[in-house]
Amino acid sequence: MILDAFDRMMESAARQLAQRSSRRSILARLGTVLAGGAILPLLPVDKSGRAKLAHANEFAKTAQTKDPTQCNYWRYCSSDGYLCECCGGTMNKCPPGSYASPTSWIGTCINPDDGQAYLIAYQDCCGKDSCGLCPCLGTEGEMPSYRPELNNDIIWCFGAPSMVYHCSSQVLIGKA
Amino acid sequence: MILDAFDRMMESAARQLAQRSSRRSILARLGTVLAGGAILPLLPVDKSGRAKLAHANEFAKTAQTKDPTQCNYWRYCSSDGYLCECCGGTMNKCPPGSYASPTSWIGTCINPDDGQAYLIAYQDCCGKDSCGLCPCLGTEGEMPSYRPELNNDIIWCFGAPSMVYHCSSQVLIGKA
Amino acid sequence: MPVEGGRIVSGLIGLWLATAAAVVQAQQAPAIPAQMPPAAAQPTQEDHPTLVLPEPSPRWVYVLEPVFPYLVVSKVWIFDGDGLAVKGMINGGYTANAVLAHDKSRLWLAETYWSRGSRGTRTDVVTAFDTKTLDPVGEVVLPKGRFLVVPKKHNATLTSDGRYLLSFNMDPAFSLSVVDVEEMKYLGELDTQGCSLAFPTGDTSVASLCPDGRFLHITFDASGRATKTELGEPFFDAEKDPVFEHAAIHRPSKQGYFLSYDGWVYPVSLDGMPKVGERWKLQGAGDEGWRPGGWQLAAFHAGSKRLFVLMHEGGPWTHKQAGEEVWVFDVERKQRVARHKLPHHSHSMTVSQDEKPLLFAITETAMLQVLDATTGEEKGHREGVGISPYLLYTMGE
Amino acid sequence: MPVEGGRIVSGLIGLWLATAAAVVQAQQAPAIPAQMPPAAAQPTQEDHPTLVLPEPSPRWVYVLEPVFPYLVVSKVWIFDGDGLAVKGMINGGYTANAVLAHDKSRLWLAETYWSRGSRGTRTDVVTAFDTKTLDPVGEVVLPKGRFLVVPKKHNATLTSDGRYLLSFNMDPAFSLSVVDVEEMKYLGELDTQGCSLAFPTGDTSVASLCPDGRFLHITFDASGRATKTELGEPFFDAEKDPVFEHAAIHRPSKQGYFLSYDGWVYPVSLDGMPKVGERWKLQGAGDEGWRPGGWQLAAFHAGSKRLFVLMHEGGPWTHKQAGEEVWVFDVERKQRVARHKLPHHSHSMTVSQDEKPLLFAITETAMLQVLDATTGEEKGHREGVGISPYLLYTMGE
Repeated sequence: MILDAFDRMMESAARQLAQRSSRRSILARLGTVLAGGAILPLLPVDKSGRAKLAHANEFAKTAQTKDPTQCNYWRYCSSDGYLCECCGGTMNKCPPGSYASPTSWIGTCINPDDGQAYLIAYQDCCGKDSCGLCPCLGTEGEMPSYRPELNNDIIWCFGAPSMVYHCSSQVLIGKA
Repeated sequence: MILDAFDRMMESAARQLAQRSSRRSILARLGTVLAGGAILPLLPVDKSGRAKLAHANEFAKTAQTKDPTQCNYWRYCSSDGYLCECCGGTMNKCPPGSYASPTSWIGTCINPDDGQAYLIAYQDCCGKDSCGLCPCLGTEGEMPSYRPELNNDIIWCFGAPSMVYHCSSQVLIGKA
Repeated sequence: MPVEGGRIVSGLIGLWLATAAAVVQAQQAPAIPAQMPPAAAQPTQEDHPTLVLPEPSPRWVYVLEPVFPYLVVSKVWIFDGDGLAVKGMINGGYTANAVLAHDKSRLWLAETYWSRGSRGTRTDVVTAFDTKTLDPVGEVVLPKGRFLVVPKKHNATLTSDGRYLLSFNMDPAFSLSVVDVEEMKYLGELDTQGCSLAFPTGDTSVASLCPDGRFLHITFDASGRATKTELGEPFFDAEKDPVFEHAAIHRPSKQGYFLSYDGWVYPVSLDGMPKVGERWKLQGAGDEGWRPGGWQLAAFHAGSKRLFVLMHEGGPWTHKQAGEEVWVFDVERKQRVARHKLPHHSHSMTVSQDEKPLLFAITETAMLQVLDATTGEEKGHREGVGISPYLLYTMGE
Repeated sequence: MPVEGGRIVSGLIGLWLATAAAVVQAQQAPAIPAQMPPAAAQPTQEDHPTLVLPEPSPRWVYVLEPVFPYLVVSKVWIFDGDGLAVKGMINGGYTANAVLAHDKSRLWLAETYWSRGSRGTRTDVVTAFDTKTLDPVGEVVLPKGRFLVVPKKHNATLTSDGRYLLSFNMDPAFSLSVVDVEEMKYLGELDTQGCSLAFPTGDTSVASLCPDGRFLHITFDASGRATKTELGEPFFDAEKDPVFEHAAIHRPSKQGYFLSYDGWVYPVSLDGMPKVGERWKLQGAGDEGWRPGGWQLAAFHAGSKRLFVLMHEGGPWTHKQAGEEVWVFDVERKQRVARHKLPHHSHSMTVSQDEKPLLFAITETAMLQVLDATTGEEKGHREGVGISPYLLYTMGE
């Protein structure tokens, strides 16, 4: 479930990355930690990043800002899985006894109230069996799992205390 | 689930017991094995044994001898739980990979074809999670769990290789 | 607020460091993210903490489901009775039993696991959960196992001072496992001599029900050994009209109401050796054909001295049939004071212990209903409370 | 036949001895009843053995369900395609993947457990089940874990000689865990350099799909170490029209058909380094608006050289929508030869490999349908195949 448009942040982030840090230096740093072995690839991202922004626009047409228990709440433009909002948590707090994966993919959602695009971190809450409530499952822009950064079937709890998926949350990073 | 009319055999069995073996000697033998501590009590059984036979008669009125996947198959007069017949086993063979509890309760069922009463051993098959198919759940004559020999909520896998209940089977002992 | 490039970059690095850390952690027992390197945090404008509950409200309900037919994964749901929002969930093992602490700080599960789901090595445990964080905060292994049965409320209980949890066991020898939940330590087994279940009667004592219709009462010491065992007189006919296991028990007032299949009410004082009062009947003139029935079919509201019972129309041996109505009795006058028609027939029911009590009832189709316990007015319902909810618990009961 | 009193008596004694034996056994790992004392047997006129299956038929189907939302308990159902009787069941762990042996003797599950159900210590294993007894007959721990994802068929595979099982892993480093299933021994990890999944290509080699649309091919030695790694050329546009993970793979003939979201068919020879043939399209004139889609959406019947694909009418990004029809193609002529309308829309489908093949299809409401794969005639269906069946396997595929 879960993993979605990690790439959405890439269009702006990659631009900023280019200004401040070379991709090679990040990979080198990673290499040190991992001691070899490829992990989730950073590339290619630009094209699908643009494609995803188009989807965000599509989603925004019917999005609302009042009821976060509905799949069309504005922040959920790239959310796949059970809404933490329905499971004893909120869009940005994990339900009691579950813990956010510090890793996340990032989406760009448009808030229909101000028409602005915002970066949203889709940090899953992990450590309990699936909540089972309010499944919001999108497939727009979704890719097979050999492109994991765009696949929503993966249990995206890497780095959380447990790899058991509980629910999906949606944390504001800031304006895109 | 499962545990049912263990007492049905008691009316005849207790009679025969009285002829051949004193109740005390059996308990003494058990005592040796258990080194103290009460286990499922043998008494009282006679009254409810008679009550149960009345139920068997009631069950037999609508029982059939053709389709063992239906709850009204004649041997199931005291069966509670998922029918092994539907789970890859048969009424007297455990489904592959599950194993009969060597302990059992016993019922007296009437075969409508010959009008005779037969003793049936309800030996559960254990070692896999519940089969989930063909639940046949009777409550006639069923008692609370402080009378375990008459309660059908208990996981009756004592003595099987695993205490995980899979399904209920119904093995012919012989004519009552 | 515009996001600074630097924050995004460190977020990216954090992402990869975190995943790298996961590689290291994968084979270790889970722990709280304190082990994550500081750079692992994804910088966000909002924090992303884990929600911590306030002290549980008496108007919350804890719903236990064994999850048929996936019995190795039971579940506790926590709902706020006012609005039926999910407050949280707890995952349990095979046919778990729940116990709530008197001081509301803990929920314990007596539960069973196998090392490979439904196969492998069996382990029986009492697990302590913090009722605010819902984290497991301790575990005690039950070396003699526990009674495996479709969950019944009185398979486990807590002594009056809240120090000892007693878990009924039939392996198939009958006993009560004693766990010191303050020290989180297993003390031993109390032989119940063929009697079953656990009803609280004091700080260091417990009662069980015997197959011939009497109570067994055991007093034990701080080492978990029986110091005194008393056997009462039969107070009901276990052959003809047994009492339901799901008596309405109110722990703080040490009062219990045991109901028989036919509808007799046995008031029992559970202060020390149980004392059974004069019995009276649920049904009066004109109530012919009505019977108590269901699973958790009775509840007692101590403040108003009201007994609530699930009732249905049916013949003998319909003792597990879902209730069509809840009948409300004044236990002092031994009279019915209300009949609440249930919008949906329910097999289990309880009431909250606050001054304006709520009545919770669950259906065999996994719907939770809330009624005003006094007026019977429907206050709401919620479908899809798992697939097989069985038991209801409230704080202070 | 009248029962002799003596037999009944010994049965009674046997009952109690057996329960006593259970006391002793309770804390041990389960074992076959050989440990029971001889007197434990309940004397019956009929024996009560455990049923052992014959050698699996090519017309049986193995249905894997992750059991949403109870993901820690997956399940494999085995049905006879002729009549849809249950042949047996196997319980698995978190998001298990299944692999069938070429010689039909084994079913392996790559699965994940936690010591306390959904919490505690994580253990990843490959478990071997005997396909006749359905007993677990061996276990290999995967020390580096496995890829946790809604089950996909090509997360695990078997080499051509049946000796090595390869389990894809993303922890989050990408690799293939190599298990010698003859010795039941873990050998090590093959670095897939960011490529995913496992497609069989020979006795000691395996292919993965890379994010930029090419194959990675790894040859390894008997110690599980990579001896050669080859990278192919991109054969599809991974940005604009990716291929589904659920390619139709026929292991014995080493032939695969990879389908793209838009409906292109890429025939691939999986004999050593994958060789991609000329692509062709599922849809022809008049097929506008039809797309392949679902979960396990394609199957290949080697005997008749027919490719079966789940098709639906829908727009872009409907690649997971359930199929309304199964389209049948002659892969040599690259032409559609039949359109089978499915009685119920299905997200996964496969065909048996015998001469008169059956087509199995499962719906999102847990129904299993059987059609004559040649004529499309409905041969039966069965409701309630658990709650969330996802994948279908047949012997010889």
